Amino acid sequence: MTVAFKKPESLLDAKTIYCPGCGHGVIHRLVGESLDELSLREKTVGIAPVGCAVLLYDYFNTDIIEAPHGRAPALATGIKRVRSDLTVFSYQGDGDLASIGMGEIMHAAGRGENITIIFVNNANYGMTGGQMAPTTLPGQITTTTPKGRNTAINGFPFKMAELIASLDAPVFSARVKITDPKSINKAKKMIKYAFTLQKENKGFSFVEILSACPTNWGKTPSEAVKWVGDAMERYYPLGIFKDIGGDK
Amino acid sequence: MTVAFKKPESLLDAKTIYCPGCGHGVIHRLVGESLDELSLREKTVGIAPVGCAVLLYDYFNTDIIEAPHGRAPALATGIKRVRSDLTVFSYQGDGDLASIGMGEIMHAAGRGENITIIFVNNANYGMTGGQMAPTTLPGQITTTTPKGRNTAINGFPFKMAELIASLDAPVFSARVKITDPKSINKAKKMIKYAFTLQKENKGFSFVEILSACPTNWGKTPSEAVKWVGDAMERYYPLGIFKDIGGDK
Amino acid sequence: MQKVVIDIQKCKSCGLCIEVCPKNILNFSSKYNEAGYNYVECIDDDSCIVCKSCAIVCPDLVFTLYKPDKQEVKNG
Amino acid sequence: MQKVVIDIQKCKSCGLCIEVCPKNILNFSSKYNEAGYNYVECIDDDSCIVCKSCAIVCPDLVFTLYKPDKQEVKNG
Amino acid sequence: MAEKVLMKGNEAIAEAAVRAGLTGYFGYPITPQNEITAYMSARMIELGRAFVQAESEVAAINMVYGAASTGKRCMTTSSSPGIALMQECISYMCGAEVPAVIVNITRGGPGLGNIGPSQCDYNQATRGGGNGDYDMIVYAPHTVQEAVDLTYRSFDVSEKYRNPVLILGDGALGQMAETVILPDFKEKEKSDEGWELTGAKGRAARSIKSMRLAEGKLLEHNLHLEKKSKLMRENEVEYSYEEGTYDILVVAFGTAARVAKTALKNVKEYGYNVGLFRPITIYPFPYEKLRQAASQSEKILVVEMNRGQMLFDVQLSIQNDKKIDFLGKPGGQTFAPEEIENKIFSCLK
Amino acid sequence: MAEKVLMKGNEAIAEAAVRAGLTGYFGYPITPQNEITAYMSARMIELGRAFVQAESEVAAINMVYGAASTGKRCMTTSSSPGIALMQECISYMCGAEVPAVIVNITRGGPGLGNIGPSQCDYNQATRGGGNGDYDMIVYAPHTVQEAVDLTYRSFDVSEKYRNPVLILGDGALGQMAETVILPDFKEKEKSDEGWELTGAKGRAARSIKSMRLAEGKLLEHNLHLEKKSKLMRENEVEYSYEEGTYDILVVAFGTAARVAKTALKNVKEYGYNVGLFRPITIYPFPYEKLRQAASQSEKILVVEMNRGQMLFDVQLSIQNDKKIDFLGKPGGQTFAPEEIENKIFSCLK
Amino acid sequence: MYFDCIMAGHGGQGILSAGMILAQMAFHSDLHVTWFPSYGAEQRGGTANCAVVISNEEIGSPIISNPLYGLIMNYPSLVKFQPKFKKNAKAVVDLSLVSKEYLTREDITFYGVDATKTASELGSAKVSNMVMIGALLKISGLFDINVAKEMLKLALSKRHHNLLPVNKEALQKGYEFVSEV
Amino acid sequence: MYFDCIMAGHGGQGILSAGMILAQMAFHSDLHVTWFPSYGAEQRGGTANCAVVISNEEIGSPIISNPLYGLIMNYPSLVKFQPKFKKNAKAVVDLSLVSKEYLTREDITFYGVDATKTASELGSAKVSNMVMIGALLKISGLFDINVAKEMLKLALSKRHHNLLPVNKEALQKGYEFVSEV
Ligand SMILES: Cc1ncc(C[n+]2csc(CCOP(=O)(O)OP(=O)(O)O)c2C)c(N)n1
Ligand SMILES: Cc1ncc(C[n+]2csc(CCOP(=O)(O)OP(=O)(O)O)c2C)c(N)n1
Ligand code: SF4
Ligand code: SF4
Ligand code: SF4
Ligand code: SF4
Ligand code: SF4
Ligand code: SF4
Ligand SMILES: [Mg+2]
Ligand SMILES: [Mg+2]
Repeated sequence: MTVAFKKPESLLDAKTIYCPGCGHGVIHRLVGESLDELSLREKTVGIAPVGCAVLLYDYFNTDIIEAPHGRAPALATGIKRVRSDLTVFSYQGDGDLASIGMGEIMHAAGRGENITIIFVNNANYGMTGGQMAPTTLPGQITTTTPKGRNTAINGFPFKMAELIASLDAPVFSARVKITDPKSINKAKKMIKYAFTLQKENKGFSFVEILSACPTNWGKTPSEAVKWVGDAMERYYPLGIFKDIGGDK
Repeated sequence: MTVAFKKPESLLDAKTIYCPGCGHGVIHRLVGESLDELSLREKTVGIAPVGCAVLLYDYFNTDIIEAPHGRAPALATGIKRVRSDLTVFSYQGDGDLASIGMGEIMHAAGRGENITIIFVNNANYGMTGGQMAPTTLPGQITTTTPKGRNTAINGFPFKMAELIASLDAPVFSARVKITDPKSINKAKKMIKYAFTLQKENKGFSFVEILSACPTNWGKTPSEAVKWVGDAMERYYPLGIFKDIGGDK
Repeated sequence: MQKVVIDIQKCKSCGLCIEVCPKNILNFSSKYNEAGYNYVECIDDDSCIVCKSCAIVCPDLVFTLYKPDKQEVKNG
Repeated sequence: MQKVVIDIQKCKSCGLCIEVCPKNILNFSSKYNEAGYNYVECIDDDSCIVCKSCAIVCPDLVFTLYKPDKQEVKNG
Repeated sequence: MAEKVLMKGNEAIAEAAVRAGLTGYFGYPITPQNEITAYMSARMIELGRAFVQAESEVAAINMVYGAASTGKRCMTTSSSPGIALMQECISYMCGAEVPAVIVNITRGGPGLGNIGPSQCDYNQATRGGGNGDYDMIVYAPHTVQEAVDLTYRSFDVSEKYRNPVLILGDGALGQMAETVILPDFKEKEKSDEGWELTGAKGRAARSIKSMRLAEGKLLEHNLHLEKKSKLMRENEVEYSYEEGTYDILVVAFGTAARVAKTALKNVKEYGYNVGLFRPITIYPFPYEKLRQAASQSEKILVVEMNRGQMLFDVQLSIQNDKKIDFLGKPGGQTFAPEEIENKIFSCLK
Repeated sequence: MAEKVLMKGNEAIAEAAVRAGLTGYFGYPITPQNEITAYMSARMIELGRAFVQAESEVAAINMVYGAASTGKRCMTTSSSPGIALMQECISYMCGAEVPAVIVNITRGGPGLGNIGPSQCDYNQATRGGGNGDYDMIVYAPHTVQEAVDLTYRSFDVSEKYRNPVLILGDGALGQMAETVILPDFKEKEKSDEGWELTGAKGRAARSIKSMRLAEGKLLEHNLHLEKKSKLMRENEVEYSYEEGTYDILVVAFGTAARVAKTALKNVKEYGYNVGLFRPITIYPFPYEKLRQAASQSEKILVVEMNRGQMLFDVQLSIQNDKKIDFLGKPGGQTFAPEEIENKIFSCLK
Repeated sequence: MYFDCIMAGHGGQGILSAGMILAQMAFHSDLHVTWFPSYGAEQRGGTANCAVVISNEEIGSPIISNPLYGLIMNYPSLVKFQPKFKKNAKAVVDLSLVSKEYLTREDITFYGVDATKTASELGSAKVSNMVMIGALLKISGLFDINVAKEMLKLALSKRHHNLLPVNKEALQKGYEFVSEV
Repeated sequence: MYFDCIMAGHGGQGILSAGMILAQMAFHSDLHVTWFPSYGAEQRGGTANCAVVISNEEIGSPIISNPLYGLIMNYPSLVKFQPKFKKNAKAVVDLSLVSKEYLTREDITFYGVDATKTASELGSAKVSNMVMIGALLKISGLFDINVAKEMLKLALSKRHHNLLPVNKEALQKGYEFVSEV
């Protein structure tokens, strides 16, 4: 018998605090596997967001620093600028990255920092109990949009992968989902590619991952995963929006 | 004899602190004339930035509030939400709007606030003595890019009019220049149109104005104006990037 | 030796693996783990084709999977 | 009555109006205003065609312009 | 119309503000005050008033600054790190003299800390982390009822001084449900006071600003602000204290004070003579009254859910450190009454 | 290699940091400290070190937090409102125990205020506007030379305590040029202390964080931080004071102290017996020493370019308000020596 | 009169509303009462709890480190709170979900009721919390069971009034079936 | 020994560097010196000024509210600083740019020199500031003119050393031509 599947070395053997069916767990694994496969674990610093993934350091077997809410790209910039030999990634939720952290992500992208952003879009603020996020879908009910997100009052969701792709400096921006083995494997490919670009000093890479938050969506894990591939994917098309990794 | 040209009522009869040949003066006038022509002066609240235009209240004959650096769109949101009958505009420089204020402008735009943004792009921080702005051109020398903006280190400029246009909510986004009577008249048309949209409750309107800062560019007023129409316009194409004012 | 090794203490009973298993060999146990979840068990290890689907969708790294070496398969 | 009225105290001597006047009738005075600028003056009001170019490019609202009524023009 | 209900502190604060005539609420989610934002998202919209979930705390307070500049009653609420982010704008609002109400439902710090009840933002609230000289009246309620009453009044007080007012609660106050009598709706629109930005119709244009560049103007402005602070210190001091001569006088505010009450009750049962001095305003701090009260007691015990912050004000007041003892718990958690009792007993020895 | 030069305060501070081994500078323009950022934009790049003009002060301090977490010497500089915006992250850095140096070249406040020299951020610096219990060593230099010396040392001190250190200057200090002797370059790389994030090679993964969710952990952490603060208070107090028995002892820091020196010299010429107590660290404040010094003087005069902030610390120290008088100037401007002289004379009466 | 109780279980069991119903009963009896829920990230991983304090005097802390009464509806909650109870405390446990062998502390009295099963039998799994409350009323004597049933009307929000009968029945069953373990 | 001076003019006149050159002279004479420029928005609208204090003792304030000496190179600067001079102060004015009629204070002594014109005649409009410094040295006796000329080498940055001769000449002319108004 040979091992066909096991925990990547870049993750710790830990129980997470995530809810049943939460997408964060899968994404952790994909990042961990990518670091393993690129032999980056021992020279990586990851940046935990403020959000459900705040305890990243309890789950990752790499050095981790906790950022104030939304500021992970600024920390990443700081680390990379003084230690360009380190692999630096931020792991951020949609509230963290697209709401309070809009300035920091846009500017890290605008500067073309040689870092990798793992952006977990679960269409709400998970950690604080399910408020509207900048990515909450029109009509979606959250604790702060009790009658559903009304675009006339709450505005429209941000499509971050496209926004980042529209800037000059980033080399890679893509959106993936993690609803089934096939899409998860594809997501893994994109994440690994993003880290590969960083390893090759190509510049700023950004992967947006559509992810389930069953608890706050009031859905079972299975319903939630379906909603990702259904309602969310309809609003947030999957794909690679920019890839100049080869040309640079 | 009839008056062919005079100070608009929406401006005060004041000497400004602006340097000789500075674009701010012209832009003030265009805003003032627009307010006059739309009979909005008496129901307007303008928002002064932190930047050379911070003394807006000394020059405008409308109610004015001074925002902390970069936050004018948040103030505008607050004002408009509790007094939707008022005409609300922010007047912001490129450091103010595109650097520290990136989060606020993106989110006010994303929400589609029914406000008007007058965005003065002079490719540097005027008030603080000519540092690099997010809009500083590649190669441009400033006090913080003594060898010229190096895109490998300092990243690429933001094209704000295009960025805003790429969002779902805004109704109007355009870029103009103010280098000669013709372009100034055109700029005026755009500014007036932006206010018209607000008056008709159409939503978020954004006008980016390429403007001279002779002092910090180390140019004479005439050279500076030429540089706007030359180097700046080459990087920042003029035009209307979004206009759904008719459809909404 | 088993192909499907389940770390029952990590399972949160989300059921995603059960849905995705092509051989329908995963099911909820009637027992609860320390965290209070009725965890998943493999009811027919032999039928497992080691397609890894369960492990790939599982958010909690519950699965470790082993593939029989060619030799073993032959000896099946 | 003059067509071109110049508020000399506001002029900052940037010269933009001078460059743009199609009739070349604007020029720097040899005198300085309170702020220390040698301000602009119109050296030939009669030739002014009230094209407004000067006023439009002037950043400092130095100009007020008057158009002769048709009557006046006729009476020239 | 006063209503007696069982209500969560956070929601009760929100409803009190609504009844005080709140026109604009701007907030950003953060535990342990999320219920306020959630409550407002339904309540304000239902009443046709403004609710905006801001993109950040910085944006939220700046929306308040803008909205309140029109003379409308506005509010934001947050918790510790969120309040830290508001410091620049709070300083602007004090400088520009714009009234508004800010609520801090404090959690454990520093940094991300935890989400438990804490009093570790006393310094932030009373000394300010914004730049420059400024003061804010800070109320520190210890029950849901008091939170409601103070929130309701704070709008008037903030307008009286044209200055923001801060309500300093904590996770326990915000999360617990308690019996509360809700006040009546204030209906009257307030009149124009001459500073509000409402459009320059039939009057000169107005401006609201914190900058004073011209020579001597900032000095003048700060002396004006100091005068207002003096008035606050003269008129707005509030505290709760039962006159007496005590072996030990406990000084505590907010949730620490309510736990201290239980502890004191228990200690009194042993026949000891102990009392409580509870500042209700922590700025202005009741220096005078506490000095007088302290002069009649043997020993002063300051009890705070932090490392000792109000302690400085108590020391400033009493000017005799030897008399003062301190019990702190800086863990983002409340005291158990026994902890306070034990400390009192050890002081009594 | 020590060099004597005539240099602007801002540039001298920058060069001192460079010579102390600064590896990363992150800053955002603001008057009156723009020369630091401008200087660094050339100097750091020339030396192959990191310079980033951040998009905001919030980003700048967070870049410092990130970069400094690798163990490299990092710094940001700003002025009052910019420092206000950094409060949340400063609280995080104190909680997460990351050393770095922050410079505040103070301007007039509150809000946008003006750009003149001021001392109105004393409270912000010493009491903090970040959330939670934390302390920072704060140096208040009064000459360009002292600014250079303290900046140079502050990196060592911040690493000793794994805590940010603040240099509190003002527009006068930053803008003026003065003679200064620049220190030598520190060349030695510091060794790994066991906390730096450098990649988990050959060791267990490390984490840097301010959150402590598990029960009791935040309490434990804060008691640990308190222990560090206690060490700071025991070991890092600095002041300048000439022992003596004075009719009037002036207490002043930074630029106010240097103007006071001139005033005192002039007053002494009239034969009066007057002295100066100048705290160099304002946190930890020299409570003990000042108490002792004050006990030998008739009257204490606190002189500050603000509305009276250090005043509280002086009161805490002396515990006898009657002895203390105050001269403040909260206008974003320095004193003229005569103003202080006049006040001294009126106190002498 | 002083009563405090910790109630704990997993998210879907209606722990917080059970506590709130008890608090409402006290409120309508004009007693002092505080209700304090677990909140924030604590709630993730599926557990929820709340503390209810009822007294005829002003209540100090709404948070109780060492409860007098307990209402335990799953195993992780037992693990968390068993060590915390005051000596001589009384705790009701849902025996459908927690097996007796784990009730190890000897200085407190455990009571059991098959709440989840009973509720299912009543046709509504959701009322297991009311079964537990019924049991708690019995062992604590806090309110008369009939008074409690009457107060349910006031404690339940109007839109749940159609569920009054089944809730009353659940209360009754818990009251009847509870017994010392 | 104590000397202080305010120097003011418009941006292009090299006011700040004139002040810095004076400060450098003091620095190289091992005197205490502070140089304090106008900064920030103050500078906009084209005016610039700096304060130079030189002393053989430690210097208190680098900012001088009531200067002893003045060096005034345009009309707005005169307007700004004329009221501020100490009684009996001495101020040099560039008579090319400021007409005598505006020198109204009678309790201070004004000195004039045609600095701008003189500089133009020397072939470099840029050295008008040095003409003014020359004049200031004369009326203040701060440094011997020949010593000052020698120190110019140390005060000017290397890349300007080709301009040493014309600067020295400017110093000399200012020194010679200045006279009481
Ligand atoms: C300055 C600040 N503001 C607000 C919060 C509260 N907060 C914690 S997590 C969070 C949002 C989390 O949402 P998201 O980033 O989408 O992550 P998720 O939990 O959904 O993965 C917020 C607002 C905070 N900790 N700090
Ligand atoms: C929080 C804060 N940071 C920095 C500053 C300093 N500052 C004043 S104006 C300005 C930038 C001005 O540039 P821009 O917005 O482009 O306006 P301009 O002067 O060019 O018109 C800065 C950084 C400040 N006042 N407040
Ligand atoms: S709240 Fe949502 S995002 Fe957070 S752990 Fe639970 S399911 Fe995941
Ligand atoms: S510095 Fe530039 S933007 Fe500012 S007033 Fe002068 S020319 Fe205009
Ligand atoms: S590996 Fe495939 S077949 Fe085997 S248990 Fe998992 S999903 Fe089923
Ligand atoms: S996917 Fe994982 S956590 Fe979910 S039920 Fe299966 S084994 Fe358990
Ligand atoms: S109106 Fe036209 S012609 Fe007349 S002065 Fe102005 S630019 Fe010249
Ligand atoms: S454009 Fe205006 S300011 Fe410039 S020179 Fe002409 S009149 Fe003067
Ligand atoms: Mg999210
Ligand atoms: Mg600009």
